[in-house]
Amino acid sequence: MLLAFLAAVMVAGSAACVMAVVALQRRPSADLQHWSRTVPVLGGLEPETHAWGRFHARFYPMTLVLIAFEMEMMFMYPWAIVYRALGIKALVEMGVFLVILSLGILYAWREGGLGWQ
Amino acid sequence: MTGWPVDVAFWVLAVGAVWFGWRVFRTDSMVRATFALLVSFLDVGAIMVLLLAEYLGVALFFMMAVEMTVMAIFMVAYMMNPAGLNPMQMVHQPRVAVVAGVLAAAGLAAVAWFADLPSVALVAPQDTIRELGLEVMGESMILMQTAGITLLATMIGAVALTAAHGRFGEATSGSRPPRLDPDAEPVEQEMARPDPHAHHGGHG
Amino acid sequence: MAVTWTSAGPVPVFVATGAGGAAVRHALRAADEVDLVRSPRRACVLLVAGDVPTGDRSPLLQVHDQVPRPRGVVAVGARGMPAELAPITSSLGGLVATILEVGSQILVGEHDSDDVLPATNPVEWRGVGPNGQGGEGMMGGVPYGRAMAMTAEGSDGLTLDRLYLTLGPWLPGLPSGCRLEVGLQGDVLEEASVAYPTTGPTLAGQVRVASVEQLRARTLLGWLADLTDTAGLPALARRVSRLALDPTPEGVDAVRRRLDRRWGLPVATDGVGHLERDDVTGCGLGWLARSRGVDEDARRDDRAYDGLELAAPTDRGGDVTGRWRTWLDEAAEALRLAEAAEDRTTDRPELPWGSAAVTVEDRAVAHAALATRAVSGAELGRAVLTLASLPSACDADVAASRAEVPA
Amino acid sequence: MTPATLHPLLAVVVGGLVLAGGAVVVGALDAVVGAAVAGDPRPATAGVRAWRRVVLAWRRPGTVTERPDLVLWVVAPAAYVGVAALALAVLPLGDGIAIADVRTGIVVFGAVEVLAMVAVFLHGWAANSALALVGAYRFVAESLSFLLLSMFVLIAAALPAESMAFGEIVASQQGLWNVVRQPLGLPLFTVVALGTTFWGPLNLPDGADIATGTSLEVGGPAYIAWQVARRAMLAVYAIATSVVFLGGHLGPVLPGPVWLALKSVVVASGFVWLGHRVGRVPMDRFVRVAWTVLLPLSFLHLAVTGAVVLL
Amino acid sequence: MTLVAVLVVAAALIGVGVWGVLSQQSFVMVMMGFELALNGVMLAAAGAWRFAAGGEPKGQVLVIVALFVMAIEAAIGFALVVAVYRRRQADTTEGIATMER
Repeated sequence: MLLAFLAAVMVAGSAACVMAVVALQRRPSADLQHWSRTVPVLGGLEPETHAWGRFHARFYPMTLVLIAFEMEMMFMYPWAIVYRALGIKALVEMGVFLVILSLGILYAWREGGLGWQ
Repeated sequence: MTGWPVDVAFWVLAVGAVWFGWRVFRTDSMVRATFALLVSFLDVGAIMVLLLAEYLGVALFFMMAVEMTVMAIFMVAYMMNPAGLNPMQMVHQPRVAVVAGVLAAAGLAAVAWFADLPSVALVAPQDTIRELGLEVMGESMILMQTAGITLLATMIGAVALTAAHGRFGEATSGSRPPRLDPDAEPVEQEMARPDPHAHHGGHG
Repeated sequence: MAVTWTSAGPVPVFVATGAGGAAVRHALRAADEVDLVRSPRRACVLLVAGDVPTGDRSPLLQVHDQVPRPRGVVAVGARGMPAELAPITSSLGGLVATILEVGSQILVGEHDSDDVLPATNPVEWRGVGPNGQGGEGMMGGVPYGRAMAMTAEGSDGLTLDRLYLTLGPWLPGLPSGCRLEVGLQGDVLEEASVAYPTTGPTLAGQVRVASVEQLRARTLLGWLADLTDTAGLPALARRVSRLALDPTPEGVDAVRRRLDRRWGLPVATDGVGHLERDDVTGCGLGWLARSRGVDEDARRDDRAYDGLELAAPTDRGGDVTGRWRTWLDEAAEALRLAEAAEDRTTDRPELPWGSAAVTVEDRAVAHAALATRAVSGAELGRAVLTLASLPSACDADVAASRAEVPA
Repeated sequence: MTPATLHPLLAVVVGGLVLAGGAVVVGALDAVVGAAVAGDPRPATAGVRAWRRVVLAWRRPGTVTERPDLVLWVVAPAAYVGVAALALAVLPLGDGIAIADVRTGIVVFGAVEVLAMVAVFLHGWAANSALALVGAYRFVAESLSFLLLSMFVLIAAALPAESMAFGEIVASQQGLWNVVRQPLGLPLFTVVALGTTFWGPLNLPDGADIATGTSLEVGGPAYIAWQVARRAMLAVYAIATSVVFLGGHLGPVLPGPVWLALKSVVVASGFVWLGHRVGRVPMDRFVRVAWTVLLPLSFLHLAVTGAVVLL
Repeated sequence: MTLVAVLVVAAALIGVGVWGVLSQQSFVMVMMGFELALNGVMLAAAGAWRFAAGGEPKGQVLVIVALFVMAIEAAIGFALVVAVYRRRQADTTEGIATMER
């Protein structure tokens, strides 16, 4: 098993390294570059401020619902393996679990937490 | 694969985990800080794979990547100067904190070093995930359903707390932003939307 | 050796379309040897097509400098080019050949266009402040030459940073010369103000009905091509652009079949940029009023159209989908009218973008007010798509019609 | 324990070849299908032009903005293609041929999706440019919305196999392919595939409406890196779709890898065709539909699959 | 790789986390410190499961519980950050301390 993971990591690592080298090709340093070439693109006019700031992500309630909801995955993956062996019992138990969690999504949806405010 | 390659991998990952964990608090950019923490988690996940807790290690990748991305969103949204364009130190009691950190680490490490820890080797490494499945469907069933209820409460709480317009009116009604000087009286805030009930729900 | 390899393209070109340059954009979109890129960062050649309004000259210089060096500038029918640029001028016919030649010269380093704007930020920041990064404290100063955004209360009650930006006048996706000034909080336009060019093409004197109707078909299909591109369908946009250059009734039907299906363009445009009937009436934008079923059409009273059986307008709903459906309807009808009109002429034509009785300035003001209302408070993507569905006469293909008008 | 695993060094060669080949094939397919949809006079030559485009862009200079986060800007495409390679590693490429057909295959695949989200976010963040930043946040919203679909679809596929390894998932389709047994799975997984690769209707982070968003400030070799990484990821998703729904390497007469390649090319053609025919979904609508329509559908999918497995 | 080695690394992670929790002013940064400490706890649990508990499934469940704690802490923590920010435009721990005013 560890050998398999080693192989996977080596494949991923070498692919990433190749891409990093490609992405670095002839990449000028911002300090040495002619300034007017480095102004962020907006279609001809300069921005007044840096773009980096307190970004107002309108979908943040959805992210909170998600981090709570996705925890159920921790149980679902092992459940999937023993599902066939345990049969109806596993179906019912996971069904109850998912119904409980779905109530949370229903609530979020009713409160308008799944969209742009 | 056993023996020294595992040891080398372990120590590389261990140093990575601690180093990136330390970088979290030493970098100005909130995005870099968050994803440094993610790298620390990924290192620990990889160590778990080395410990033959294959499922837990890989699941840690999964869970933490989501959580850290959400963390990044909140960090960027609610921290002044989130990209660290101006260097900053938002710390208090730095010396106490360092001492406490070192003491905690040293104490726990000493316990680990000197305690007489039991040693029971892994029995059936090929069945770990299946065993976990049987456990959560069997003896830990109650735990799982309790977790479900807790997560439901978490979701409801999170949505209710973040909602701008609850069923009981504006979330901000009656609130006043503080002065920059922590001892000053809060300023009177102009309400963006006129709220006829604003004077009832005041906290000020 | 290198020249033969590079001389076949495709050359990445960033097109800056001024007034009346739309046909060039469509011709290049349809050409195999040229790639229209949406960012100057990926361009090799900056192509200026059509007239450059006075106020848009210095933004053009900025775009020029954003094209990586070595780079080239080619101009087609461009009046009012900034004096700082020395473009290679070309005719529409020889344009692709010129671009290929310039492109291959650029790739072997034999052609370049110097930077125009300053080499260093005019804002002094180096060495200023405690760490020399130009800032002070947490949010103060000008770190790295630019201030940091300040907070403003958003529509959902959260007080977070608001970016004040002007998109355009040379941003692909927006109508030519259109500027979108925004107070952007996250991806929502908490504040918005749209401006359209106050200059634009007109058709004066006696014109042939057939050429006005041809112009209508070409213009509306050209608008549709740009909208399709912005809606994420570049291949279909290529098809529509080709049709806009040489419209045929069969071509319009073919395009309608491909775009107007449940899983086609409506996915992007349904429910986007809704406009009420009151908003669109009396703005001097005839097609827009007709898209809501309001019969605002100078052709009704035009004797030149007697007996040509002008169809009554249908209300297509106020969203972007409704607008491009109206374009397709009107383009198809225009081709029929052009066929039937024979040698008729008129002196007060209903132009593709609106009545000739309304001045360009008045129309620009009304157009901008309406567009501002439509995009205020919208998500950025929806806003851009809405503007793409409200193009102006600057994106009309007028040059060809002028030639056909009898003296 | 697990099926035959390639030696790590051989794995690097095989994985690299499949990724690079996949990216080339997807690039050519996209160009040719696009040319056919556009009605270009010479659609067959479009694939060649796509290749020339890469070579010409390679010769162009790289770009920077005033004050970017250069480290993260380079990490982004590297991480994106790295996780694509990780996903490829857990997929069986033939009978008993896999780089790493680990027991936790579908969990690794899930991790790949979220790490890809991180990579795209960083790509947009690093430029310090407004429209790129909007693109970055768009992808987070998009990705978090389709994440659960992917999990449910893959878990449904694991139920009959009683294993999270993709090799076992293929083996469980010996009698009947999952595309028949689990009909809702393929369309739901297509949403995930187009989403993760931000392709066609789901190209929200790099959408034309925000002037190509996270890629706005990127030119030259770095842009090639980004686009190649995306195409490699789409190729991996085409392979994964074949593995999960079309029986992977199963098939008569021809060797397994050939079957897998054929199926993957068909799937990839479908993906790029959708990309050229379906307009880009508005951001807020996608999030709403993903949570209120697609997520309940994936619940239904899981329930039906679960019931069928027990019958 | 022994149990002691794993526990020492876990202790180091917990130490860094404690330092972060105590020294940071920003609420979200405090949460990061907390998560880092939990990261160490999970590592210790996994190490104990592997070397000291003979692969007892409950050991894995313990790690999952730690993950749960982290998720719930994150969700409620972020929600609190939003709620506090809505009222006070502050994100520091001192800002929360002034809530009662």
